[in-house]
Amino acid sequence: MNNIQLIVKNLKKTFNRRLVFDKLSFEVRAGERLVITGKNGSGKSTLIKILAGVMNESSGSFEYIFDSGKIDREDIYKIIGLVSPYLVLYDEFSAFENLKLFAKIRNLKIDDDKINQILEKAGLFNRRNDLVRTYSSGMKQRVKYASAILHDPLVLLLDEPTSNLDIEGKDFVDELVQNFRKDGIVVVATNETQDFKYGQRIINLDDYKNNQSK
Amino acid sequence: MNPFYDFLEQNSLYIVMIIVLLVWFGIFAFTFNLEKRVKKLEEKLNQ
Amino acid sequence: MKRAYYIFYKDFSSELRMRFALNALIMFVIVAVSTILFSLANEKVNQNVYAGMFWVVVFFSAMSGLSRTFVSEEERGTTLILSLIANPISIFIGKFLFNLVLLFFINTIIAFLYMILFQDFSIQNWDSFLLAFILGNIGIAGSSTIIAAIISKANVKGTLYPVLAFPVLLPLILMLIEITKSAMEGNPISDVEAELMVLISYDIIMITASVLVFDIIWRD
Amino acid sequence: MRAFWKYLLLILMTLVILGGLIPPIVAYPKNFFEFPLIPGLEDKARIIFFHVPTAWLTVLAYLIAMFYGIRYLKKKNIYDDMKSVSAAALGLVFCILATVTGSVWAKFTWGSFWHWDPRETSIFILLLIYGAYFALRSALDSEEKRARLSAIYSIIAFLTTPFFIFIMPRLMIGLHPGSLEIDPATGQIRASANPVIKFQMAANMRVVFFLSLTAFTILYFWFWNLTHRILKLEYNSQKEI
Repeated sequence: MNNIQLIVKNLKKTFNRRLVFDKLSFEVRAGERLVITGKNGSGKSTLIKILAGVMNESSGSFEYIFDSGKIDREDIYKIIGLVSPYLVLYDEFSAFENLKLFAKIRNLKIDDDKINQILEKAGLFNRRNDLVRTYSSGMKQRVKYASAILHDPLVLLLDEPTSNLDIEGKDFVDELVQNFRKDGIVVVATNETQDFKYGQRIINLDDYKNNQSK
Repeated sequence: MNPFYDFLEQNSLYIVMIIVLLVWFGIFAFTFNLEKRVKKLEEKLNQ
Repeated sequence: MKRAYYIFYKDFSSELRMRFALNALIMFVIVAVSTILFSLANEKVNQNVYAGMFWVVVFFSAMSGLSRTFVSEEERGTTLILSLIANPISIFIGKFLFNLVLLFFINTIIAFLYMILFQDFSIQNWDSFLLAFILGNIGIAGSSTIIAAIISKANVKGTLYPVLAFPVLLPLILMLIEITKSAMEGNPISDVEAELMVLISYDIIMITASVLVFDIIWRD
Repeated sequence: MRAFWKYLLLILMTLVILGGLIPPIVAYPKNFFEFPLIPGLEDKARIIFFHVPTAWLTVLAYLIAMFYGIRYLKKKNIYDDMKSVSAAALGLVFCILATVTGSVWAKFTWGSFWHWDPRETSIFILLLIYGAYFALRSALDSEEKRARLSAIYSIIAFLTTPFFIFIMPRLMIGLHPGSLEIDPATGQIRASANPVIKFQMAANMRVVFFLSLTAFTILYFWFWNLTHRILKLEYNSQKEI
């Protein structure tokens, strides 16, 4: 049984002199689903990027613990899958080529059938060989989901998960979150109240703005 | 004329020296004063 | 290492698909060489000038072509997906390999053009020239990859690139010019041993340092 | 305590100006206050007291800028970046001074303003590095990015300096003291016999020279201290947004 755990301690992020959030502490255990909310510009995406290990925190710490061993900063990318509107895929390749490249770069042992399966689940099978450039924004969003679950991650970070998606697409996301491995973690950053159903717990980033400790 | 004046007239290097000295004193006084003002500002801002 | 290879492979196939960048670079080389051809036409110049001119063209073609690897990722916004699928070291090595292959390709064209267009550009000692060519390309690719990573985060990318790269590449280029001169005069390779050692140590130092600091540049 | 340094600087620099310019230059010095004559240099030898310290400060400033740059990368304290950038700004000033003073002097001693002597090349490269450093800073709009990337650039650029300081002067022919020259008889490269290049300082000159280095170094630290304090003031006064 895998046992993944995310521990965030006193996390703080500032951009130049603007405080984004401060004294953010929480823990997420395997199987938990967490929703992060907050006003526009409250730092939801920033937090997601920090948790994905692609942006540096200003102070404090966060760590993923797997079977009581800490996962190196360098290796975080192996266990997370991220979907967000600002994620841009290589649009000179087709959806299939994108996924195949990602699998190769990640050094996964996945054959073409597995990729086709994932694409079919995402409802892209018919257009899998068209260039991503020709896709609509909703279809691009679906490719991002496909690439996020390609490597069977332990942690799923979703930023505005249902943006650009039609009803069918939203059902696909619902299903995906529901069927996501029970020993994994899902963190959803959203403003849509209908997305709150994904999590058992809600953290509002607007509560972490106080500067009074100065 | 004044023997000191004559001496300077023949050895132009010493005129250069006096000029350099004066420039140096000027720079020193200016920087000294600048530091005082910075210190004052620092105290004002740290209140 | 395998990951780095596939990042290289991704860049390579993407470049093949959007060939206009490569075409522009080849045209740049042709234009640069013909400018020199026109300005030196019918002039009897010292043979040594050609050694310098050769590396000048190499430098400027490198400056116009090698920043693309990082700048295009940054401009298209694909930096994020790249950092989600690979660790910084493999990204750097992948990009370095891509630049290295591109540089070898471009420089072979330049060398070829020089050989056929300038009678005076005749290499007598091929051993030392080829060694310098290989070591020089590795060094130029290494330094320009890390500097491309720096400028991809800046606002004015194009003009800044040669400005930042020149002081870093100059020791390398000076050594390369010395060796090329000696190779054109047909001196034995032992004459330029010291210079070749400098090239090797430059390559090692630059690539090690780049790998060490790349992580800091890469993560926002 | 701080005032002590300033008065020491005042006295030292005054002594350097007096000591550098007063002692007459004679062919066979007998008294302790006389400097030896160097053929071809005469009074021009006095440049050493004012030119060499500026070159030294150029290098020192670079090292300080890089040191605080690395410290910023470790501790992420924006004040370290201010120290780094003010050290570099002063370094640029002294770099220009060293280039210009050397070049003016070279015109009247070696015959033209610029010779591409290895040391001239080195100072020119340093000038370019400083220029590139500030160009890079001006192209980055976020404070953190600016601090981080300029620190990285200073490290990368520093790696090339050993080539200029240790390797080039040994491989190429130069005019500065300690350089190589071509033996006119055999055409071989050898350690130089030229009086300017073989220049060795007399003991009394050396005393003034080291006093001068000390005085200029104190002056540098004073300026540096002031500039980074002013930057800090500026920063803190804007903080109340």
